[in-house]
Amino acid sequence: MEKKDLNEIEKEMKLANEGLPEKERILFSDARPSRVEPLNKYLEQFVNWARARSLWLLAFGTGCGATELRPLMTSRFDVSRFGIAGRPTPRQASVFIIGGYASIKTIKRIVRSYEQMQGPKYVIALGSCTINGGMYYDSYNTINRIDYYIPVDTYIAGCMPRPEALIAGFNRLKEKIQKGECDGMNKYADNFDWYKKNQKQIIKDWNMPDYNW
Amino acid sequence: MNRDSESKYKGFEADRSKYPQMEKDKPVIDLESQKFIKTWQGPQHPGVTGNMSVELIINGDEIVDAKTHVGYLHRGFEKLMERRRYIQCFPIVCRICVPEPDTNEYCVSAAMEDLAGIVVPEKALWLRTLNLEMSRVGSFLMWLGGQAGSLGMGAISQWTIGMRDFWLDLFEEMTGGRVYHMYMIPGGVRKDLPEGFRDRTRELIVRTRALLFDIEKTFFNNAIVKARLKGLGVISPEMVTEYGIVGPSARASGIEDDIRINNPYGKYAELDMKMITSDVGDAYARAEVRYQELHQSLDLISQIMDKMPEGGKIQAKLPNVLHWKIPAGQTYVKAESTRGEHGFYMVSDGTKYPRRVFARGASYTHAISVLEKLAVNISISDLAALMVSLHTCPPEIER
Amino acid sequence: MKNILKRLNEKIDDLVVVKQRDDLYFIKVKREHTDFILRYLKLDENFKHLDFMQAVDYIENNQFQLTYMLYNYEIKINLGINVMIDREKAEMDSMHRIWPHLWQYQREIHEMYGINFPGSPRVDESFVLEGWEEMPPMRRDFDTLEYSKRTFYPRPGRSTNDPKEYMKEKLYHDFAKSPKIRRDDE
Amino acid sequence: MDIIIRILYAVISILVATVWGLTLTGIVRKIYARVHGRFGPPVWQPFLDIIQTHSRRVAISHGYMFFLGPVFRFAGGLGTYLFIPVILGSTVFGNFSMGGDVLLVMYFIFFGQLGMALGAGEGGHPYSPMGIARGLSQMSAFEVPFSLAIISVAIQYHSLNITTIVQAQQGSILNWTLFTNPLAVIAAMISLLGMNGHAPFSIVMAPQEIPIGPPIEMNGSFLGILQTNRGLFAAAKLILFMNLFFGGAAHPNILVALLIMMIKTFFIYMFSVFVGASFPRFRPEQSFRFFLKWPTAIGILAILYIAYL
Repeated sequence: MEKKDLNEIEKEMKLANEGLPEKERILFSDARPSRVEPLNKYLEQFVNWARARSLWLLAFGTGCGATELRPLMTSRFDVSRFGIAGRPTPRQASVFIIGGYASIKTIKRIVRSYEQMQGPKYVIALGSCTINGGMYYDSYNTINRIDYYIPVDTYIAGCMPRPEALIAGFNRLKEKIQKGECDGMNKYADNFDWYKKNQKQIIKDWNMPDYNW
Repeated sequence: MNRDSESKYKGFEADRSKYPQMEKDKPVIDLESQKFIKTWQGPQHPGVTGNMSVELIINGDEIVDAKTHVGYLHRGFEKLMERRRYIQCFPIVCRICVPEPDTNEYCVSAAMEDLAGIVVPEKALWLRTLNLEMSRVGSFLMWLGGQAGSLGMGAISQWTIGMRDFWLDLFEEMTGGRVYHMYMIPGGVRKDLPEGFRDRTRELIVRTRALLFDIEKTFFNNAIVKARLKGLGVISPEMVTEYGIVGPSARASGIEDDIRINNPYGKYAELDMKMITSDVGDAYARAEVRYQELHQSLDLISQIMDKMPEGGKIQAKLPNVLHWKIPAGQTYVKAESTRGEHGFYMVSDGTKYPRRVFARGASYTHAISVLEKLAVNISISDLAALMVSLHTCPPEIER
Repeated sequence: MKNILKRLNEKIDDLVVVKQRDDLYFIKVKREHTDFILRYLKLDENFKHLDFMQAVDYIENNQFQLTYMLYNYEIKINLGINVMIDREKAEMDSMHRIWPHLWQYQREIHEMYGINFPGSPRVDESFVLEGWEEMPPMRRDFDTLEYSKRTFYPRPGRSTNDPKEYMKEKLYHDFAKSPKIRRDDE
Repeated sequence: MDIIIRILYAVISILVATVWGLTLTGIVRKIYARVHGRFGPPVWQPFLDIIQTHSRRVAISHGYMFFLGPVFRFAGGLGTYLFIPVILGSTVFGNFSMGGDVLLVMYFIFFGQLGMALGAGEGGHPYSPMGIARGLSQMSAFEVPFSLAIISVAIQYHSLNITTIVQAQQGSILNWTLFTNPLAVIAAMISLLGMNGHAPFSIVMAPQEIPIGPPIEMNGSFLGILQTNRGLFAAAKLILFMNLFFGGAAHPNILVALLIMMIKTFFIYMFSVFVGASFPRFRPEQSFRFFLKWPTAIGILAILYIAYL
């Protein structure tokens, strides 16, 4: 993606704790995300092997796609065979599934949850609506491309994608993790200003810290 | 199903006798005094149905104030339909309610037929009724799993959702779609049943009944389930009419309100079914009513399988739907979804585009007014169970 | 139902009745009569259940049409009440005292159409939109496609065809010399 | 030199217990999955989870006490385990059993929860204090029948030393406390349900109510430590119950003795799994009331039965 001019972004970027007294500043975080380098070669390979076999989904059904997650987690297509389990809190989850279209009110929560997840974190985007808007391309309340707001590792097309497609997408994500290609966390840290700019363009009432550290 | 009830009707105003003090029917809650915590249940919370959130002010484990926030799933369907032609509307309406899309399809097709004066052939009506009942079965199974899961009984939800998946397979045979079907078009349905569909459906009905037999033993006769659900979220008959409560939630309070019987549509007039009501009005009564309606839906499906004619036209003759002008007028078509009355209000102005389409979901009042009222003075442990027992479905609130 | 309409006609003058179906009637009343009519229908004619209340935007004759849909459990008939209000200073009396859940619809209409309901509880809270700065989105003169193009980042490559032109070039280009197929219903 | 040998033995026995506890957790997950009609995760899934949690690149902390929480918890698990003789008469697995270690073990079972309370409260999420309140209240509830059962057993064997208690049960299967003092065993097994935290007593980590309770803010290595401790602590509890009520594990061949230990602990755990797979969750106050009603009465009866009969 093309990099924007940094200093003009700096002008329009404003941290949530600006203009607050010192003792309230600490309530918000103004720490920018920093890039974390992977471990040395063989250790990283081993760790990636373990990460790919223990994927923890964030239990956040952001859209229609959450409907097909239920058959996926339950007895018909049982993905816990592959070490995929749901975690109810973003602090512990490592995979974020964007279940279809994301309305403006949801993208705010998506950004918060994504930033609260501890890296390395992976994002799977379900459905056509996350790729190009799908059948909501002309809606005033749903975004068109999710990858302008958070980095995406794997897309699963379809409306709505079948559980088999979801399993295929999970396998694709596993391969990418084992190859060490899923580096969305560092990608987010590198293009932080660009992502923030895109997010702030649609999230009008920005009443949260710029980085939910 | 008249269980001798220990339910006490609380009247309209929630019982705030304990906490907090009321001043001119407003609770005095100051978060500065260390008595209250403000938490959000949802949108990122396993205990909410779908993608909605409830803003709670709790005192210990007791909820003293609740406020529902919706809009996380708002796609602006009504605006989108205003700039789509009539035939382009029906692929998107089924997205309005995810677990039970066919009611939307039926309502929008029936509204167009009502405005344009199209007569639907017999076979198409049978197929529509069959499709609606099958979608009711799927949604009820999903609800049963949710009700058990909200009480922490994971096994039941695994069983029911696994069984619902076989019903989705039947949908796939019938319509080609697994979750979203786009089966009913104005003037009829898209295609006829495949070969041997009736036998497979009968065999699946037998399997579903066998599963429900287990569930009745493990869930409905479970002492802990009764201890948790009885007396939770009592809805009084007066409250039903005042708050616009419909469907099983109204029937569990003794109001005989079933659109399939009161205002029959499709082929429901030719099927024999009886109104299932209870007089208790708490969450357990709602669960029992829904459970019996699940059996009723299975029974209706087998009736349809017996009574439905083999061949026949499945589509009425339509004009060229791409520039199809519907005469001006307004209508309101409603159908009985698993949550209650699901209606479409369509206004046409004689052009190729509808002037206004409004989808009335049953959760609209259930999830906001009723939930905010019933959630007061219950333990935070019961909020998920209460939400599921009202069977709220967020996407049909905000469309 | 006829008796109910007759009694209604005695109550107020120039009552316009449209029968859409056997179980669906529409009446058009004036704005000042609405409160009285709703109370009368709910209490005396026991149209106890309110299905919904919604608004329609008639921009060409500069009016909003509000629709209250009532239902009667005894005679099992829906009755829709249409009220035309002015579009410039869009304002309507709040009926939330008649049905306790009516404030939700009024809140939604206030947000989606910008119609004011003075005295309605929580009418100024945001219902589905958060930080909305444009005009109310459900008004006819709000172009959602243009707003979407302007705000979000459309992925290049999406081509939308006008169905009429598209089908004409795809299907009907040789319609004249295509053989006539008799449909079974002719 | 002796101290080094002791440390080496302790490390070995801790490793064995942790691995066995984690394997047991995996087996239990598999059994739950079979009840659900699924295949379920592989048995070694807990180990993979621990590697994955420890290998997070970022781990966010909320202050010093936040560090101490998992450490205290793990210390509680270690303390619980290190004073329980796993295998009677073994030098490696004998651990540091001494006179009065039953009281020490009961203290350590409490200790971990208290430390966890300190640490999780630091996280600042409103759900963690709620979970802590539930956990501590439920613990004090099920401690009542448990301590009554322990007192009854102590009166029965005139000792507070686990080794002595196990020795007294040797010989024939009829010498087990299960048969000599059944009331105490019933009370203790009911409190084991609450100790293991399966349904209907899974109110601490109830995902639908307070996801997921105290460790909601724990991430990365903190969670890894907690999961390791979960394995060790489960093993310690089960071994304690095996020693007190089911005759312990004693055999001249240490491998056979370990096998006996595994089989017995497995079946003791199966009891709480059997209950947990077939019941929904209690409301918190219902759970407290439950423990303070019948199990307490049974425990008192057990004391009377031992003391006066």
